[in-house]
Amino acid sequence: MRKIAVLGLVLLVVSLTIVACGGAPAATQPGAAPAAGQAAAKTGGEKTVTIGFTTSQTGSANLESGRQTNGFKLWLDEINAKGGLKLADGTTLKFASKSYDDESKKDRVQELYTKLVNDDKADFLISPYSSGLADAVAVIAEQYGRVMITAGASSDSTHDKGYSLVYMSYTPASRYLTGALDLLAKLDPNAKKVAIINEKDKFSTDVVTAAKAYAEGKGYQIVTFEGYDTGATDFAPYINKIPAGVDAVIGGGHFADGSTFARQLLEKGIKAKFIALLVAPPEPKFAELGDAALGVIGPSQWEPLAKYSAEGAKAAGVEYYGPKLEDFVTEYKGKYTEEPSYHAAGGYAAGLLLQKAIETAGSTDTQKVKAALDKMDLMTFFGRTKFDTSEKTHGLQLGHDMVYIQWQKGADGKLTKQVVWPEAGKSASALYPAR
Amino acid sequence: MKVGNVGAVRPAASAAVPSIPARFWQRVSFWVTLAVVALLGAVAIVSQRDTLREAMFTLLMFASLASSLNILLGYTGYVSFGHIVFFGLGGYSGFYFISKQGWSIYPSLIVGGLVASVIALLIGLSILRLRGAYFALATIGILEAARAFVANFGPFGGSTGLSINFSVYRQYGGPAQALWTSFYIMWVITFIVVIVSFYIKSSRFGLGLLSIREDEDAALVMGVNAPRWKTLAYVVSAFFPGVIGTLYFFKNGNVEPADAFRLQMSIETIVMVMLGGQGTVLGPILGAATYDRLRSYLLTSDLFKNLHLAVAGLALLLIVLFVPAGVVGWLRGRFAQLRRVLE
Amino acid sequence: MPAQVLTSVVDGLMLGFVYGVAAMGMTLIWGVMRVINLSHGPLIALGMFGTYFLFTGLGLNPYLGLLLIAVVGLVAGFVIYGVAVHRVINAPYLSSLLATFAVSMMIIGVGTAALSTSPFNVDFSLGSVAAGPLTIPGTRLMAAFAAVLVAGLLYLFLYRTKPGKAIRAVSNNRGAAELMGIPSSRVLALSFGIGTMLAGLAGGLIATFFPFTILSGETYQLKSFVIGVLGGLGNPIGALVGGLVLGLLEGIIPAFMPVSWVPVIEFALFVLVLLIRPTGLLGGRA
Amino acid sequence: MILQVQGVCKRFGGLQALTDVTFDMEEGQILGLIGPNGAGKTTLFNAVNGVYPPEVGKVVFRGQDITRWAPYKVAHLGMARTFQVVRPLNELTVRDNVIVGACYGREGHSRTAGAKVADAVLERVGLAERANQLAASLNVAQKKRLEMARALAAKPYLLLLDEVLAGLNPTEVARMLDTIRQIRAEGVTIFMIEHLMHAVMNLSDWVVVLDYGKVIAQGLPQQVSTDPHVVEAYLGDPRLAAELLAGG
Repeated sequence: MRKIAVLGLVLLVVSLTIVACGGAPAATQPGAAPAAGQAAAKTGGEKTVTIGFTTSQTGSANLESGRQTNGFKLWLDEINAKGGLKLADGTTLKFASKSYDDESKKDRVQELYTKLVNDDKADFLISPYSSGLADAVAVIAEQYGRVMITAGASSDSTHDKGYSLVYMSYTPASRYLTGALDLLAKLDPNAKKVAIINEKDKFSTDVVTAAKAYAEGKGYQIVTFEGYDTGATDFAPYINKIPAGVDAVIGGGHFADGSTFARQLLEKGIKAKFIALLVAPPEPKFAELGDAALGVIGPSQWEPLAKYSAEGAKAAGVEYYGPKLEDFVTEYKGKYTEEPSYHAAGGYAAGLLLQKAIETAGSTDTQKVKAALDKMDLMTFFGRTKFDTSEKTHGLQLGHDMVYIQWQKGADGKLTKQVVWPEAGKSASALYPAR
Repeated sequence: MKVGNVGAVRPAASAAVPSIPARFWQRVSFWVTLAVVALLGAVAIVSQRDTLREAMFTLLMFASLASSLNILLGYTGYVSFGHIVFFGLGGYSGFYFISKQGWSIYPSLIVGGLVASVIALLIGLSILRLRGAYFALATIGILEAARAFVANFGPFGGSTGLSINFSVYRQYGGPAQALWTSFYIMWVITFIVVIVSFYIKSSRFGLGLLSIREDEDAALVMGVNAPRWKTLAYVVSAFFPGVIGTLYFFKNGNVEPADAFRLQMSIETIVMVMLGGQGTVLGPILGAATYDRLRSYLLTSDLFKNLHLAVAGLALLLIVLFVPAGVVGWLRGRFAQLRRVLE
Repeated sequence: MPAQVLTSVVDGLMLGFVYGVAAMGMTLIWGVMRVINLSHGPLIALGMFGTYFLFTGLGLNPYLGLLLIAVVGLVAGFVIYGVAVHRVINAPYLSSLLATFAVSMMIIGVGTAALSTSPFNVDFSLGSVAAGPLTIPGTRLMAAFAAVLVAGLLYLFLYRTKPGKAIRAVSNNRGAAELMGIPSSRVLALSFGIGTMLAGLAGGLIATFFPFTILSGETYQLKSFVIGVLGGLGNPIGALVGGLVLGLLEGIIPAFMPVSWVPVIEFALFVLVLLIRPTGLLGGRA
Repeated sequence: MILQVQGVCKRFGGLQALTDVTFDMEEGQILGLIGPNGAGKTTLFNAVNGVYPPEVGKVVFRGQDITRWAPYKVAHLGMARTFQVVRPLNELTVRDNVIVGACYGREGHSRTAGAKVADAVLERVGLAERANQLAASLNVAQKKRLEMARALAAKPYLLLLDEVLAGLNPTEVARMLDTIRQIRAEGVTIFMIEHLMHAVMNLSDWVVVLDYGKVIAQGLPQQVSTDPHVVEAYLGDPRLAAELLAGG
C-alpha cells in the first residue's frame, strides 16, 4: 500500500521535473552566436551586441515579414563584414541577432520577446512585422527596459500609451492615405464620391479612420465605409456595396487581402477612376495580378525610385547617414535577387538607425541610446527620421514621408511601378482615370 | 446520443480498492494536487527568471482554464467548444473597466468573472437542453457569434479592441512589478480552481454532476435536478475564464476580438483536459502543463519548428486512440491504489 | 439600390452552391456515423491545393483535375477512417471529435511546413458573363454547375445503387443494417471516403476563384456546420438547399447593414435553429 | 390511496402506447403489472414518474397531481424506480451510485449523511463489500441489486420495480424476493412489472394486466389469472400462458 503511494509520488515528481525542465532547456539554449558574444564581452575591446526580433515565418504576414527580415540581415552582414562598429572609446561592436517564428499570431509573441530579452540577452529589439504584433511587444520592451525600433508597424495608437523606449521608423498610419487624397484632389477637382473598404486590423483601421476624417474635411462624400476580417478572400459582398458612379476606392490592408481585393475589383467590373490600396501595391509581386494591378496606387514607405541623397540632406539641413540608396538597392538585389520592397528597406533602416544611435551614444547603454534617438534628426537612404519626444506620443515618427506609387504600362507593355506623388519626387505622372 | 465518460477504463482488479475520505481536505490526493500547483509557481519564484515566469504564467493559465472546463466537460459530461467565449467576454468586460473606467485590476477580475457567469447562465438556460454533439455544435456557434458581435461592438472598441495606457502599471509598482503581480494572481487563481474542483467533486452537487455525466436520464429519475445542476456547473466553470481573461489582457495591455475568441484555443483546452484525464482534478493541470510545454518546445526547437502542429496532432491522436482516459485516468485505472494519491 | 441587392443575392447564391458541396460531405459523415469531422476544413484546403498543383504544375484543366481530386479524396478518406476514426467509432463522441481534430492538426502542420501560409492563386479565368447589372465570373458559374452535378450524382448514388442504399440503411439504423448482413465497417469507410471526396471537390472548386492557404478550409468548415443544421444534419441533399439558404442570407444581409454583421446573424441563427429544430429546417433525421 | 392513475394516454408518433389507463394503488400494497411484451408496461412507468409525460389523463401521488412533472420532482416526493435494463453510473463506485439515491431522493441528504444511508442500504442488499468498486465491474445480478439499493436509499414511499428478477438464477431470485418482502414489511408500497408469473402471483396483493396499452383486467391474483381476456392475451405466448395458469 505505502509502496504504491511512494511510487505515485515518484511518478509525480518525475513528471513535474519533465514539466519544469520542458521550460528550462528550451529557455536556456539561446543561439550559439550571442552566447559566445556575451562571453567575449570584455576582451580586447570587442563586444557583441545582440538584437532580438521575431519573424512571421508562417501566417498571414509571412511575405512582408520575410522581406523585412531580409533587409535587416543585409544590414547585419554588412556591418559585421566591415569589421563592426567602432565606438569613440575604441571598443569595436559586432552585431548578432536572435529570432523566432511568431506565426503572425499575437498569442506567443510576448512570451518570445520575454525570452529574447531574458534568455537570449538581447540588448536591443526590432519589432515584429505588423502593427498588432508590434503593439503587443512594445509592452515587453518597455517592461524590461529595452530600446525597440518598430519596423513594419505604424499604428499611431501604439504611441499614445505612454511608452518611452519604442521608436517608430515608418511614417505613422494616420498619414498613409492622406497623401493619396491630396493626389486625387490634384488629379480631379470634381471627384466627390469615395468608397473606403479596409481590413479591420489595428493598422488599417488607424489608416482609414484618419483618412476618412481627412477626406470629409476636404469635402469628399464617403459612400461606402466597410471593414473586412483579416484573412478574407471573398470581397464580393463589399464590392457590391460600392455604388455606381464612385470616383475613388481606397482602403485594403495587407498584401494577401489587398491583391485579392484588387483582382476582384477588376472581375466585378468596378469603374473607379482612382484606386489606392495599402501595403500590397508597392510589393513587386503585385504585378503578377496583371490587368488588375494596372492603375492601382499604393502608399509606400520607400521606393527604389525615391531620391534621398546626401545633397537632399544638405538642402534640408540635416546629416546624411549610411549607404547610398543605389548601393542599398544593388546590394539587396545581389543578395536576394529581387527588387527591395519598402518592407525590406524598413528592415535595413531599423538596423541602421540603431547603429547610428549607438554610435552617437558611444555606448550600448539603454538610457544613452535612448537619448541619442530622442535627439536624432537625419536622412538615410530610407528618408528622413525624427522622433516625437513629447510625453504623450513619444516615439512617433515625425520626419519620414510616404511616397505613392502606381502600376503603369511601360512602353514595352509590361507593368512598371512609378512614383507619382509627392510632386517633387515623382518618376511619372499619375494615370487618371485608372480604369 | 449518449453522453458518457470517455475515460472509460475497465478496472484492472475489482478487489482491494482503498476507501477515500469523504472530506476532500483529508485526502492525500488533494495535497498532492496542491503541491503540484505550488511547485509550478515556486519554480518561477525561486529562479527569479522572467522567461520562466512568463512560461509558467502561460502554463498556469492553461492549467486553470482546463481545470475550469473540466467542471463542465469532465464532471458533467458536456463537451463545450465555447469555453473560450467566457475568456473573451469576461476578459473584455473586466478589461473595459480597467481601461475605460480606470478601475484597479482586483475588482475588475471579479467583474470579469461575474459577467462571464451571468452570460453562462443566460446561454446555459437555453443550450444545455441540447445533448451530445448538438450541444458541442451550439457552443461553436455561440463562440463565432460572440466574436463577430464584439468585433462590431463600439464600447469594446470594435475590431481593434481596447488597450490601456502604460502609466496604468505605475500603480502596481511599475511594469516589471506588474508582471510579477499578474503572475502571483494567476497562481492564486490556479489554487482556487483546484480547491473549487475538489470541493465540487466531493460535494452533493458534484455527485449530481457525475451522475448526469454517466447517465442523465437515470440521474433525473433518481431525483437529480439535472437542468439546474448542469446550468450551475456551466456558470461556475465560466467564472474562471472570465477572471483569467481579464488578467491576461491586463498583462498584455490590450485586447482584440481575434485574440479573445479563438476556437483553436477552446479546442486546445479540451485537448489538455483529455490528455491529463477528464473528470480528475490533477489531470487537466498535468495535461495543460504537458501540452503547453510540448508546444512551446516544438515552437522554439529548430528541428520541429515547422512541424510543431503536426507533432502535437500525432501525439493527440495516439492518446485518443490508445489512452482515452488520459494520463491520470489511466494510472488510476491501472493501479487502483493510486486513487488515493491521484485524483 | 435594387440592382445592388440583385447582384449581391446572385453572388450569394452562386457561392451557396459551393457551400452546399462543402457541407454535403460533413453532413453525410455525421448522418452515417454520428461523427463531426473536424478535419473537414483542412481537407477542403487540400482540395484547393489539388487544383493548384494539377493546374499550375501539370497544366491540367481545373475541371478535369476535379476527377483526380475525387479519386484521391476517396482514398484519403478511407485512410483517415482506418487510421483515426475506426477505433473510436463506438466510443463517446468526444473521442471521434478529437481524433478528427488531431488529423486536422497534422494536415495543417505538415501543410504549413510544406506550403507556408502565404496565399496561393489558381490563375485560371473563364472571363465574366455580364447581364444587365450582373457581372458573374465564369469560374463561379462553372462551380455552381459542378455543384449541382455533384449533388445529382450523389443523389443517384445514394438512392439508386447498392452501396448507396447500404449507406442509407446504416445511416438509418446501424444495428439493424448489420443484422441484415450489411458490412457496416466497409460502409462507414466508404461514407468517410465520399465525405472526404466531397470536401476535396468543394475545395477544388473554390480554388478556381478565391486565393487560399492551408488554413482556408476553416471558414468553410464552420459554414458547413451552419448549413448542416439548416438543411438537416445527416441529410446530404438538404445540404445543397442549406447552402443556397446561407448564400441567399449572405447576399441579402449586407443590403441592410454592414457586412461585418453577417457572421453574427449567421451564427445566432445557427444556434437558434439548433435549439428550436435540431433536425434542421428542412427536416431530416436527427 | 397512494397512487391514482386516471385515463392516461400516451402516443409515440403513430403508435398509441397507452390508452385510457386507469387504476388505483393502496398504500402498503404490492401491485403487480403484467402483460405480454410490448403491452406498454414500461411506458406506463415512464408516464407515472414523468419520463414521458402523458398527453391525456392524470397521475395523482399521495394526493398531489404530478401529471407532467419532471422526473426529479417526482423522485423528491418519494417515488423511486429501477430500470428494466440496468443503468448503473459506470464510472462511479457502487457506494457513490447509492449515495446519489440518498442525496437526491425524498430525504435529500447531504453527501456525508448520504454516505451513511448508502452503507446501510448496501449492507442490506448484500453489496457492502463491493462498495468501493466501480459499478461497471459488477455482474448482472449485482447490478440489479445496485439498482434496488439506489432506489431504496432514496427512502421512497412508492417503489417502481421494472423486472428486477429478469436474468437472475433461481437462488438469486429467491434472495431478491426476500428483499422485496422485507421492503414491503417496512411500509414501502411497491409497484412492480414482472414477467416471472409465479413470483408476481405470489407476491402481489393486486394485479393489473395491460395489453396493447389498455388495461384488460385487474383484481386479485387468482381472479386475474383465470380471466378469459388475460388468457387470450397471453395465448400468443404459450409458455407464459401455461405459467400464468399454473401460477394462479
